[in-house]
Amino acid sequence: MKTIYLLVPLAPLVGSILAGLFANVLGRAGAHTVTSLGVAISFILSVIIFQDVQAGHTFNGTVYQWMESGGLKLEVGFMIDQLTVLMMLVVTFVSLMVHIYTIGYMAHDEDNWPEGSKAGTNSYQRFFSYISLFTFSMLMLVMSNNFVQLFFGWEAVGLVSYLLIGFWSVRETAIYANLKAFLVNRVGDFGFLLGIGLIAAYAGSLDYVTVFGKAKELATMTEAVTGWPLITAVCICLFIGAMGKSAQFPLHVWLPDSMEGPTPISALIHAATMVTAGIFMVSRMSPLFELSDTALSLVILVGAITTLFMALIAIVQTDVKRVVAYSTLSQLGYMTMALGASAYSVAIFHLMTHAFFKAVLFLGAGSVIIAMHHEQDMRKMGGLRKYMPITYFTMLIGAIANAGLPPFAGFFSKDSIIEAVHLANVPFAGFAYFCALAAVFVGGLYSFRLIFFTFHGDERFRHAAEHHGDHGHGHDAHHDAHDDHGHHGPVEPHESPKVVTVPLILLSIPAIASGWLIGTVLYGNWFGSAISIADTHKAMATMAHEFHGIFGMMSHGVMTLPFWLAISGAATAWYLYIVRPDLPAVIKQKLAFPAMILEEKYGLDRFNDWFFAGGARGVGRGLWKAGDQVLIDGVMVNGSAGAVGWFAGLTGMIQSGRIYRYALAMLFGVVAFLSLWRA
Amino acid sequence: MLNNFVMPDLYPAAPEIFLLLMSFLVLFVDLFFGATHRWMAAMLTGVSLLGAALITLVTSDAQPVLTFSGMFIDDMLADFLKLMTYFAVLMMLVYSRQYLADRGLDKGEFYLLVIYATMGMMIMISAANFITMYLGLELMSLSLYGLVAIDRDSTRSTEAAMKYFVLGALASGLLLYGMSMVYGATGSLELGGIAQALYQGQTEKTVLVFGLVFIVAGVAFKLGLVPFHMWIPDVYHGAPTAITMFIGSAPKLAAFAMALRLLVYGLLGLAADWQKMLLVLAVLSIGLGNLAAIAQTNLKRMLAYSAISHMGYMVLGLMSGMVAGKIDPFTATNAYSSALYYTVAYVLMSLGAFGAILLLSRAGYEAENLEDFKGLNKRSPWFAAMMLIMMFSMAGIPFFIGFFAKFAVLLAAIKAGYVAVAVIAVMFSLIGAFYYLRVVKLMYFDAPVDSAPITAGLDVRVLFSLNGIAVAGLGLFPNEVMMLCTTALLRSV
Amino acid sequence: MNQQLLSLAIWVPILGALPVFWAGSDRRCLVRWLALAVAVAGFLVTIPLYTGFDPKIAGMQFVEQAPWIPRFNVQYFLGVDGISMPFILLNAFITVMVVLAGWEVIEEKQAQYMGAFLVMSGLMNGIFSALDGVLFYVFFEASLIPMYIIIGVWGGPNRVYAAIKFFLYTLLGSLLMLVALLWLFLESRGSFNILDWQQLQIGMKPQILIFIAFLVSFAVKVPMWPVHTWLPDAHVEAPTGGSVVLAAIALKLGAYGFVRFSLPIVPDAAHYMANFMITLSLIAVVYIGFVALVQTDMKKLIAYSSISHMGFVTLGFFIFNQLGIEGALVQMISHGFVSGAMFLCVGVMYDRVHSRQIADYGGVVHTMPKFAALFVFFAMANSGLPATSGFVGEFMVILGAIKANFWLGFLAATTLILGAAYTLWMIKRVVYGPVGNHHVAEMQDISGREFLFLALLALCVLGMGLYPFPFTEVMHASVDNLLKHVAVSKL
Amino acid sequence: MEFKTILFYLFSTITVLAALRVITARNPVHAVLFLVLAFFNVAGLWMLLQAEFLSLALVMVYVGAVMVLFLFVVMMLDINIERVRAGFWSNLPLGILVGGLLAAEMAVVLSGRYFGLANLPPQNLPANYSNTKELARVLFTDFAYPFEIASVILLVAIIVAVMLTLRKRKDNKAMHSSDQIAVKAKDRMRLVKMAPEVELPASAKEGDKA
Amino acid sequence: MIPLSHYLILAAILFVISVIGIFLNRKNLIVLLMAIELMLLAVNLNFVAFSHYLNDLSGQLFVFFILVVAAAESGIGLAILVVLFRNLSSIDVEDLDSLKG
Repeated sequence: MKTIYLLVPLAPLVGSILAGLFANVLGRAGAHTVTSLGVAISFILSVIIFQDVQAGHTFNGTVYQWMESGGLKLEVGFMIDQLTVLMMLVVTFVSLMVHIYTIGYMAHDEDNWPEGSKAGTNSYQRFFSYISLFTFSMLMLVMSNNFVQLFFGWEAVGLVSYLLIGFWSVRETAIYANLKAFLVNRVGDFGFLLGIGLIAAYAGSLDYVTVFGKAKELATMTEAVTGWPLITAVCICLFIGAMGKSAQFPLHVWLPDSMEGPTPISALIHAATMVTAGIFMVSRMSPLFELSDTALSLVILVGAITTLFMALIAIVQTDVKRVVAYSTLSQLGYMTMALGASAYSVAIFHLMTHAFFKAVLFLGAGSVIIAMHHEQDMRKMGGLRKYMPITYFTMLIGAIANAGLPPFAGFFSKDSIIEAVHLANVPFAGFAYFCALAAVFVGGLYSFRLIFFTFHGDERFRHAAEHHGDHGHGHDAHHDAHDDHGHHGPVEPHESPKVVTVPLILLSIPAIASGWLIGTVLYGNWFGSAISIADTHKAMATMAHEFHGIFGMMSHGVMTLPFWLAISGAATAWYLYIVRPDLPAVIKQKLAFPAMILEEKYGLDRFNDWFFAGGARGVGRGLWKAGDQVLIDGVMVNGSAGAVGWFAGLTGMIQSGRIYRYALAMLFGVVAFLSLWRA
Repeated sequence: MLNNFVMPDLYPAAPEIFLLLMSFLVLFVDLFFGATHRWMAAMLTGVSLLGAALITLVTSDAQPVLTFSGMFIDDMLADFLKLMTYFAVLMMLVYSRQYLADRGLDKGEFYLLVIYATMGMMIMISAANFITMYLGLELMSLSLYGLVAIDRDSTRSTEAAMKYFVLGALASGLLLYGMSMVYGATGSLELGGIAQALYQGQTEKTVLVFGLVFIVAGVAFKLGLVPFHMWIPDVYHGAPTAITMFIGSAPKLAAFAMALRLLVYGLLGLAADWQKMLLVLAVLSIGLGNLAAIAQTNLKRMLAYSAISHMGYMVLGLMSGMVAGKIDPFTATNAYSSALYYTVAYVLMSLGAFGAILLLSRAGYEAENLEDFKGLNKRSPWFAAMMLIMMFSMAGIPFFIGFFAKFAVLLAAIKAGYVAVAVIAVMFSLIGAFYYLRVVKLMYFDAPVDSAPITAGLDVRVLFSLNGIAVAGLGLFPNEVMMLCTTALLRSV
Repeated sequence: MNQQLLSLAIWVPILGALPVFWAGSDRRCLVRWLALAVAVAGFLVTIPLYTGFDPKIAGMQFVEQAPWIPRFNVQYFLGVDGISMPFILLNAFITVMVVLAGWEVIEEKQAQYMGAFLVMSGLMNGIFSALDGVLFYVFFEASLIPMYIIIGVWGGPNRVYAAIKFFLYTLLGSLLMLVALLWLFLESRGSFNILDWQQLQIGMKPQILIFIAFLVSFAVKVPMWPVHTWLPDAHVEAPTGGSVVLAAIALKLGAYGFVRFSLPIVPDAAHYMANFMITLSLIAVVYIGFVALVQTDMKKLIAYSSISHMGFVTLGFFIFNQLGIEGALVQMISHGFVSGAMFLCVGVMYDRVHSRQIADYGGVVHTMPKFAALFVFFAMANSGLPATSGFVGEFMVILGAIKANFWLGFLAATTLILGAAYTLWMIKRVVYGPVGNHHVAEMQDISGREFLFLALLALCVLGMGLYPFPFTEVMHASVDNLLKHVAVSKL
Repeated sequence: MEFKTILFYLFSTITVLAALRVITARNPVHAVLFLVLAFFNVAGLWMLLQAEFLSLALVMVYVGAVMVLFLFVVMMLDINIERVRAGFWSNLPLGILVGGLLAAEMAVVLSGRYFGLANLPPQNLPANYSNTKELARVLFTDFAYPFEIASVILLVAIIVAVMLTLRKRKDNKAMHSSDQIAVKAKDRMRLVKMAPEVELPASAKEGDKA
Repeated sequence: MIPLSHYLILAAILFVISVIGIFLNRKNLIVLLMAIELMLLAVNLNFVAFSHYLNDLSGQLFVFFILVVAAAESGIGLAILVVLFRNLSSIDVEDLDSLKG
């Protein structure tokens, strides 16, 4: 079985290496074949492992010893349990779908590169290499049995995300976004690493099992220097890492920008898998988090803020991918809230359902974008329903799931979260509950706004055609490529090819149905020992008590507030974008200030650019000019050299060339000696 | 009246006698063959030096021998220093042959004066009496005054000679005054007698220290220590380069011998006083020498200041013989041998550095400005490398002999408890490194201004190369020379 | 044979340089192949050092001892332990890279260029293996000479200033060290044996003075803040190979000095001064990190990044735990690969466009995709990405620092952000984006030779990141031993 | 005060005054003559110290030879006397300061009791004591070595003086032995090889014109 | 009876005068040479006096040799002076400043 475990991450890695290094040899078909094959193998093996785990065979073992120092044994190893295997399934499945989808999506990628760019020649193969590498990294992350490997996967997915966001590296916006993504993630990693460091320092190990075994002991300790309760410090540090990766407020700023990357990776990385790494990590660390209410309340607070406020921004976005992106943020907020409420399994459950429906939404959006020839502005779409029915229906499924309406997957997970938050007894749980409810309404609103805006109403793209060249997505740089493609005049949208639609369909099945597993996943003690919950945190227990099957839940659900809030959100969207399309503009005019705040994303980007980016450069420039150049080099180094030179010049004056001066100097010497020795 | 007269033992003084006789031969040869067979005088001078070396080696005795009524001493130190002196003078002769010929300076007088100056040094080295010390010093100095002025139509040379002469005379006046005081206080002119008198302690300390100040001044003048250094830059600069090379090499050995004989063999009882005086002189020399050298654009002048600082370092060793008010023979020997080693090392480096000027000079052109070394690496990588070795050696960078010289004296100084002085000394050697580096910079980093091929003869080329290799090789294997220096000192009086 | 391995490591390159010099710069082909042969031979003789190394022994191995200057009891005393051995291999390896890097681009005086590097390589091996104070010092200082020449002759427009600054700055430090060495010689009653010195009982005041003397010497070399300003100048002006050797090896000499001298010989002073050292190290990490952010010259940026990374090394040494010290050592090796590779990358671009200004580039990926891939890879390693060697050392030091004091770890970990910020900012401006100008548009992708050395380095970086165990394994015993020395007071 | 003491003070006063005049005299000739005066007085003092030989040698060697040499040179060189004294007064304070310091320090040491009469009474030599004979006896035995050196020094002085100042006059008819020996045949006659004159062909000349 | 110190002080005065002469005189090199002679005279006076009072002949012998050397020295000094005058047409001390710095 160990070989199989090993094969799961290695298969995509091999695919990635082959596609990356032998791009010319393999060609396009070869590249997508090997990578897809690799991921497919992973997926199949994951299913096998899943069954094995179902049979109760969990695993925790070492592959090789990475390093040892100061009594700290650091290893590369796997921990296979329910949590892991669920993640593996999600990752490999979505990844496989994305691989297939990409074959269609990237088919004409050479158009996105300037003429003569050598980077563009093998971009197709490279893209496949990257996403396979990502799959490998993500699998390493989830399968890890220790913090170092976790951190490795953590950073590796960050790297791939960086590479993929900036994939179209001619676009200034893309390379800005990828740098931003990496740096913001690094801020999170900063905390994460500190957390790992604290664990290593106090637990003396970075192995999950050992550390969790010592969790009780750690809970009694305080950090020696700062005096903080240790476990709280550790959990907060780790959670900062999760905030970065899972894009929680205020480290969420990178995610919307990351939409500069090709859509498949938005689906794979920035919706389904990577961004959920934080959620996974906190769940994995549940034995630690459970010991610190302070940390949990921070988690729930951050989650709550993210959920509501990001959802609000989604209302005003006009870029189809950005709407989905903000929706992702909001959904991630839900998951985080669930973590804060100690409902880890719910968070993971939502993670899973969200992976499917958000992948559907993103891939659907991508499909639309292809149809609109890389037009992402919803204001220039509308009425696409009849042109691309498959996309429409799958996206509709995604949107309903996203809004949390039964019986779609999102309903079960989201409703459970709201319930868990409601039941949670950590501080800020009340605030979180309010945010969760408010976000349900907003979620309904933006989800259906997206659908209505895009697929219903006027065919606005026909008016927008004249302005085709104006929107910037790097198209300016290669008009020629466009001309060849012959897309002048009104765009005639058409349904995407099968490689695109098949994954959509395949993904929309779990987007509908995966919620029905709720009974098994949440309340059947399915996770076993993978997740531990303290006795004081009773939310899950209460919910399990009240759970009476999915139909019971649905029938109960339609009578509760969240359902009606979601419905009213959807209704509002219908009213505003179908019945009275003129209203949004009026509302925007009336509520100019709040709208501006939302459009400015609360000014966070501006603030970050000014304070952190600008501030750091200002500090750097100050230190460099004033510290290095003036003080150290100018005064200390060149100053002392100058002083020496000045003295050297002075000696020249002594050596005047006059004999009597010379004689005088000698006599001075004699007289001085005589005086000194008191002769 | 003369029945108690015993013919002095001439055997230990055989090298001096041989050289004197040879000088007459040179005199005659020059008279009869001077105009056409210039090489004969040169050859004879070389032969006489080699002969003297041979005789020195043959007559070398493990035990110190006194002769001429105790005025002449022949010990291993004397033999060693004399051999080094012949060696330095011979190198100088080879280096300067072409230079002098190009400028019409290779007259017979040159060789004669070189021989007499060498003889003066030998006398100083072997002096065991104030009188012989003084006479040796004057013999050397007078010959050198003449040599500096040898290019008598050059204003610069004659000016240098005049300065050298006046200041030298003043210095010997001071030295004599000091000697007279010591004589008055101890009643003896013999170094041994003086030491004896000091040891017995029946002497007046005040008068002795009074005299000591003057003697130290005289010695400091010869070594070129601040503030008795003023002649050095002007004389080095003004004298023809070949003569500068001469002044800058062998006389340092004689001056070292003079310092050692006078201060250690004669006035060891006053060590507590003269050590402090030397300390002041050393620090001033190291400081001023290194500082002033930075401002120079003339290589000879720069080397002059560098000589001042080097002698300062050497004196660090000389002054470190006494530790905590006591003289331990072992420690003292170590300290003096470090100074001796420094002197020998310096002579070797100094010859090389001036040799580089001679190498690049040609008829009607003196390569004495720093600018003249620009781009030497492009003109001749080999010679540039040799000069690089000289410069880094002078700067005290390993693996060259200059490093171990500094190493030895610093060790002695630290052992004597002068840690702060050692720190000051190394800090100034940092400043010193700057100007040596500048020469390397000119040779390697700059484009040549003068692309003329190097016209120096084969002898100069070979000698310069050997000199460079020696500076590097003795840096790799410094032990033998160090041991020689120590042995020489151990086997002396 | 086994007994002369270290001598071989030292003298094969140095003596091998002689025929290279002799071949002269006119016979370029001969010079190159000769230099390569010598460099490879120099590398091959070091391999048995690793294969024959017994990681269980804490003491010195491959010891060679012979009198050198009996007059002062100076010995030709060589030996390596787990701390120094990896650096000899690193050095020999980097030398091969440097020779390859200078293959075609050095047009003037190639024989001297190659020869200088070979000499340099031998001297640096000497530093790492010397167990006699004087021998160490001699190698330490002598290595300045070839570097001075390299910077000065083949350097950029401001090379003279940089070369002299480099030389004097480093000389300043080493001269004080000389005084300390001599003092120790006397204190130990006539021994220059470093191992003897480690047993010496020394009072607190002299310990502190000795520590300061060593500190000045090694701090300049590392370089630590605030004596770091020579490094950016030297790096910017030096030719590619010079920068590589400087960053990859020369900087390690100072850090190595700390573990070989300061810590074991004057442990009490080291403890006494630890806070001071840590402060300086953290200033280096944070301050320099900020300064690197605003650099417009690639080499300067990497130079500052080197200072910042070396701050980790000194930090690791002075937190006195095994993680810290081993982490610092690993960081040194890794930095050898990464910074060397970074400078080689800049060199590759410089050879084509003759500019090091970030603003003169842009969109290099479009013209040199292979190169861009490697460059990005090294940049990632430079910003400490896991699975690259850059991560391992930083990670260990941060863990060690947190173990010592949380705030130290906190400040040290800021490099995660700053390091990524300055490195990737440069990558963004240089590699990505539209093609910046016609110079970039005309750039040719890397040749086979360039690919060879960059790929080799990339393999090293990756290998060390994925499997650092062999590197730390050899260190354990020696570091343990070192820590024992440090723990025992000598008062 | 006995006669010797009077003589001592007389001689010393004149010596000091003469010495002062040496360095202050406007005319170098006067300075030389004052120096001669000082030498004479010191010779007298040496007589008092029973160093008769040296006393006479001083007069003969110095006054008779060296000072005459000085006079020759002074008169030979055309010296602008007006300029000689310029700057003298401005330098005087510094000179007096350093000189005074030196003198004061010397006086403190030398007037100490160590050199007083009690410690070192003057020697009374026997009547038949001959200073010259005694000097001669040691000079040619014990001091033979320095004596020889002294002779070499004089030789060097001759060589240097000749080397520096001997200039061959253009109308000097004296033969130089080394020149005679060095003569070679080719110095006397030179065979000059010249290219034959060749008439240019006419066509070439016309070609030039064209 | 004249004590030794009288002679010594006289010599000291002569010595100081000669020293002052050397650096006070800034115009005439010949006076400089004469000052040096004066200085040697002072030293000689010292030696003779010591020799007399110590009843030791070697002092007088030293004087003898100093006289010889002084004669040789003045010869050489004057020779250099003459050569210098030829080159410089001046024996002004202040004119001897082409070498400095």
